[in-house]
Amino acid sequence: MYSTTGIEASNYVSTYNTAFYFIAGVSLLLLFGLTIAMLYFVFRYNKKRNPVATQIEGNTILEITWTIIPVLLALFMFHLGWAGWKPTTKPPKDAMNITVIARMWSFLFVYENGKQSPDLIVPLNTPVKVNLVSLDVIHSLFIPEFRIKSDIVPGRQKFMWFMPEMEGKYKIFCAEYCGLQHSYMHSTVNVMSQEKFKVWFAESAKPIAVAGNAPGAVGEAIMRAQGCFACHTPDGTKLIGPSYLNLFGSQQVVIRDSKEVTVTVDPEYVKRSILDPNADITKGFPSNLMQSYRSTLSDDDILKIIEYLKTLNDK
Amino acid sequence: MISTAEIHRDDETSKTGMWLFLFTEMLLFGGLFIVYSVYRYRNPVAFHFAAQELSVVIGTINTIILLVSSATIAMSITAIQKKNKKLALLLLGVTILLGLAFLVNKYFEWGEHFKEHIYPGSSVLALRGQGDVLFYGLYFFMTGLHALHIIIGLVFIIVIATSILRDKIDSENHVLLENSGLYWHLVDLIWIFLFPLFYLIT
Amino acid sequence: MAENEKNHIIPYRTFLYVLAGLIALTLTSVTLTQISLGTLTVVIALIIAAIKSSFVLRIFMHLKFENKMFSRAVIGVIALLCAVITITLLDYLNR
Amino acid sequence: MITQNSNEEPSYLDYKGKYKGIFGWILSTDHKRIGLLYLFSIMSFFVIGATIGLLMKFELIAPGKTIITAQTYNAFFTLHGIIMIFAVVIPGLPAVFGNFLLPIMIGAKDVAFPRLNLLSWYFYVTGVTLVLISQFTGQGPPDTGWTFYAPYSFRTTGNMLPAVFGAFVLGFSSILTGLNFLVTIHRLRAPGMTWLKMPLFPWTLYATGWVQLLATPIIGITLLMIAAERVLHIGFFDPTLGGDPLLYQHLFWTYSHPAVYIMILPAMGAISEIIPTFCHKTIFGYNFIVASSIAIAFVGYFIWGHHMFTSGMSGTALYTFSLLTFIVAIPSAIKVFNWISTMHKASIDLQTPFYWAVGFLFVFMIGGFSGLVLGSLATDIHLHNTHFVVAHFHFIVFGGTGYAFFGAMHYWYPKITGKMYDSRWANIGLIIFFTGFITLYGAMFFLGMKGMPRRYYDYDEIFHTGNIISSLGAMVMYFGLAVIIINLVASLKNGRKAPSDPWGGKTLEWTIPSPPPVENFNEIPVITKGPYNYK
Ligand code: HEA
Ligand code: HEA
Ligand code: HEC
Ligand code: CUA
Ligand SMILES: [Cu+2]
Repeated sequence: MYSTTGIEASNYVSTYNTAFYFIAGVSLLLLFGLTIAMLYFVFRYNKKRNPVATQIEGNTILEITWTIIPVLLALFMFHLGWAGWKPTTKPPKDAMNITVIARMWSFLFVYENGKQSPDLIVPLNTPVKVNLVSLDVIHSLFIPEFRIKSDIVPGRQKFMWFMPEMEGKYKIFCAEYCGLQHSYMHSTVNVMSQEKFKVWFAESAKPIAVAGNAPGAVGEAIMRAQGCFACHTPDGTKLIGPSYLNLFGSQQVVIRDSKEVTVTVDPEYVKRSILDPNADITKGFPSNLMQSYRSTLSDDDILKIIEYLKTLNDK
Repeated sequence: MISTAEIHRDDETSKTGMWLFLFTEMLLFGGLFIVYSVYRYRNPVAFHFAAQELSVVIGTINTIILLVSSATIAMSITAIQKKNKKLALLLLGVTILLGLAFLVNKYFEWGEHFKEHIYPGSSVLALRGQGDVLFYGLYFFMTGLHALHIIIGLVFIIVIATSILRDKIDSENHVLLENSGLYWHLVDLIWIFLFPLFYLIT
Repeated sequence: MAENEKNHIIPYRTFLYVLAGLIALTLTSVTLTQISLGTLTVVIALIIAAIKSSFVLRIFMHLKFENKMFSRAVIGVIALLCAVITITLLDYLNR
Repeated sequence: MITQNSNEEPSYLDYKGKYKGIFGWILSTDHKRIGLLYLFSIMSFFVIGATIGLLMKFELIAPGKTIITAQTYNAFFTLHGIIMIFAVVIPGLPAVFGNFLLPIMIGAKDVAFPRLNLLSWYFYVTGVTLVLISQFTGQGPPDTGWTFYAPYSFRTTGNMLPAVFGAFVLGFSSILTGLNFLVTIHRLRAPGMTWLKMPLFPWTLYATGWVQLLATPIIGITLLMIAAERVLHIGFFDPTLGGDPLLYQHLFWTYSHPAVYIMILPAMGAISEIIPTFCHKTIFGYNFIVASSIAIAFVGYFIWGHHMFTSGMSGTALYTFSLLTFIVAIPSAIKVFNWISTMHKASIDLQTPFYWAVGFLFVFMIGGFSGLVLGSLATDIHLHNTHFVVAHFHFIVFGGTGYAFFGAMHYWYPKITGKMYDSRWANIGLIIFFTGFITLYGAMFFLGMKGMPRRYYDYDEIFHTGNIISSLGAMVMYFGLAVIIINLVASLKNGRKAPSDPWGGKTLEWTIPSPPPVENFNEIPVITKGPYNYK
């Protein structure tokens, strides 16, 4: 009746279920009981059946009873919720560390060995501690199947942790409204067996090795992983940022120190746009939206990106 | 208990309304005090040094100015009750002058900061670090809002003074004067807290 | 009813005494806070501010002579504000 | 004793004052006319907001783009939220029925400050106008959601300032109404009406008044800070300036949680009037209902943090907020039990307002119970910001306040207009509306449990079925409400004349003619008995 699959995909599912079933169960019971009582009174004591009402002012003993019983129920409900929440604050010492970098509108997961991935790939039955970093506004990392969610607040050190207990792929959503493409800010968590994970983890530090060798393919793969296409399109459609179509080599009017300047889009300019996006603001576009990629892109990556941009010119 | 506005003037009603309004003012500044306490707790060092830059002398003078003006407006009520219209007007005049003096002081104080390129959004301030940005942001916003209240209070008092001049307010009917007094005291009350928070606690 | 109470006349003298007291407290607070006393400074400054404001409330704002209801409401509002500040700080002090 | 007005007194509707035509309304300081001004403006905005709601449901009927772009969708739920919360349900019952009935129910000729009352209507209209202006000027409408969360609200290019300022002005209007009611209740009760002889609707307005007065300034100052931060770049909440975005959330919810009790308390008051009247029976546990209103208003002030369970507050704060959230459910429980007990051994006259009250009880319980699920930490971690929350608050805001509003509308309609409406159409409309309501919002509970986040323009295929059901429900409900509203409007012309006490009510408003005369009472009544005396 409820939940997607009923599986226990993480360590939080069972405590969540206990709290949920207790609260929902008591609630449904009370709801049915009270509704039936109400409908019975409406039927039994309507004007036709009971022409004269009996005046009753109240009954203190009853009042006390129906204060105390809900208090006890409510305290127990609170207790279940607290008990289920408590473990989320205490990650085991041996937990694996992953950092998520959230920005409008993509997640990027960075592993301890420098490996980066737009998907969260984790080994089965291993506690995972995710350090939460946001570069712009508040986002929220939400894995419904794991029953866990945590806001990613810019300027704050925070983490969340969980233990995946079932192999498979599950959805990740951004659950805090973060602007235009909020509903497209999603990803996948891929729980692998520990052996498979080891293999994946040891592969080349960059995830894009297998992109193929068409010109610009690697650049495109890098950009996909970094989430550039959330704001820029390769086909001329204007999204939040300027489209890449015929961008490279063109003339652009930009605003630099609140003065308009015309620049040519050469490698130097592209590099600056990526590493220091707020230095030159392309005219007609908002400032402060694109954040620097200094922490996640190397010079080499940027060369690959330029290679890709070049391929968009002859269309 | 019976009385309706049309039939009979009801001072108690009007005073109750004024007090309730003052409560909303208290909470308006209350919200800012919450922000202040949180940021002071998070940036103790920056707040410490930033507060030392404010002039205790000007702050003290302004505190005393407001206290005296509070006393004068309170005395003007006594004067009106004793049917001493001249004295009441004189005391209100003093209150207004003191209020203006407060604002003039504030003007010079702020001007001094502006000269040192300390104002919201200034790049010099931004360079000094986030604690300073927060301290001065709060300082300008809270004292600015307070100054706005001083201006409103002055307008209120001027209106009341003209009513006294035209004998609309006299020893029998002075609840409006009392209400303007209440408002002015509230402005004073808020300053009583702003002063130590910004100037004294370093 | 308040009709007769409202004409309670406070002598000028009272106000002058209170004013003198307030100024004295201000100066005390200035001198005390100029000496380095650590966290105690905050406490002292706030206690003095609280004493000053109770004078303003009770005498200048006539609470002492009004219907008790007013003083109770003022105390209630101040208590509420303090409670809200405390609860907000519950978060910040324990992070 | 109570005197019946003679027929010489013109009713407030026919009365010719200083001004003619429309000016006789928009310059009138008569609390009854002001009540109707509010009714008219609130209903207009409600229809705008509801139509936007329906358009959102059309968009959500299928994944991907259906009728509008993502930008429009984001602007829509922002406007929908702002209108519905600040311009419809917060003023809703107090400004319409409170204004109209509070002075009559406590035996006064008007509120304490009639001109201030009119002023607060002007503030209301100005505020909504500003919100609407924000839609058509600047660089596109605001798109932050009604919560204006920092730091997004500084980043967006949307036209935030007029909207924020509009909300600020609406807050002012709300404060003035609350202040006015508090003074009115303190000072203008009829002789003999002691506190515990006051009817329950005024009692809830009294509790609401305090919340309005003491909570609204906090949002006022918060919105001012947002404006200052956007315009003057004063650092308050923007992390790049050292501010803390969570502090914004604290301040926002310090107001906005008590605000949900501003919405529900008067609704509970209206239900407490309807139930005894149609049961022909005194209300069960009057004192406990009064006490629970005060308790809700008081405890409700300290539980704002339950909107921030996933934001990373300290454990101590989470513990306190969750515990207090469960405590605040108790007074609501007491009310529900007392209402149902009132029906025991009653003699129930099954009229439309009573059906609305029964409907209220049912959906309010569902909304309240889902609130308990959200108040519990473990479950809220999963359900926060999903459609489960959307379902919770539509059930309790629309289902609670909305049902009570329509119940009150049908209950006091004869008194306000002097006409009876057609009960058959009213009941048919209610049944259609109720069916649509349960389908529309019921489906959202399941979507939320599956994990569909809120404020999502587009969604995963797995959520499709639920959304189809929900959207179909919206259409049914829209139809039902149209029937209800058309029936009420049509009855203005066709309805038969209403007697002064069509339902056999015992509170003071039923002792004067329908519609009431300008001065309400020829002679101020002297009260000797409790409000629901059916002996
Ligand atoms: C009219 C408005 C209204 C009312 C009255 C309530 C009432 C309650 N609300 Fe709700 N709430 C909202 C409007 C309202 N809410 C809105 C608008 C939001 C979303 C804001 C946003 O994010 O946009 C929200 C969000 C919201 C959240 C945050 C969810 C999240 O974002 O993660 C929570 C969490 O605790 C919550 C809890 C409650 C509780 C416990 C009550 C309780 O007061 C309910 C009490 C009632 C009952 C419990 C039923 C009757 C009781 C019985 C029949 C007896 C049995 C009782 C027991 C056994 C205890 N609400
Ligand atoms: C009182 C409060 C209220 C009311 C009544 C409604 C009514 C409706 N709401 Fe609203 N809603 C909110 C308050 C309310 N909402 C809030 C606060 C939010 C959060 C915003 C945010 O996230 O910031 C929200 C968000 C919200 C969302 C979530 C958006 C998202 O997160 O993605 C959705 C989605 O479907 C929705 C739908 C609807 C619908 C379909 C209606 C409609 O069903 C309304 C139904 C009304 C009618 C059917 C009546 C219309 C009748 C007529 C027009 C009659 C015709 C008239 C004559 C002939 C005279 N609402
Ligand atoms: C949050 C949205 C967003 C994301 C994500 C984003 N950008 Fe941008 N980008 C913008 C905006 C807005 C502008 C225009 C304003 C400016 O120049 O800063 C821009 C400008 C640019 C420009 C300059 C274009 C011109 O016409 O002068 C380049 C090149 C660029 N981005 C590349 C990238 C790359 C490469 C990535 C990913 C690694 C990326 N962007 C990710 C929003 C984004
Ligand atoms: Cu990121 Cu929503
Ligand atoms: Cu809440």
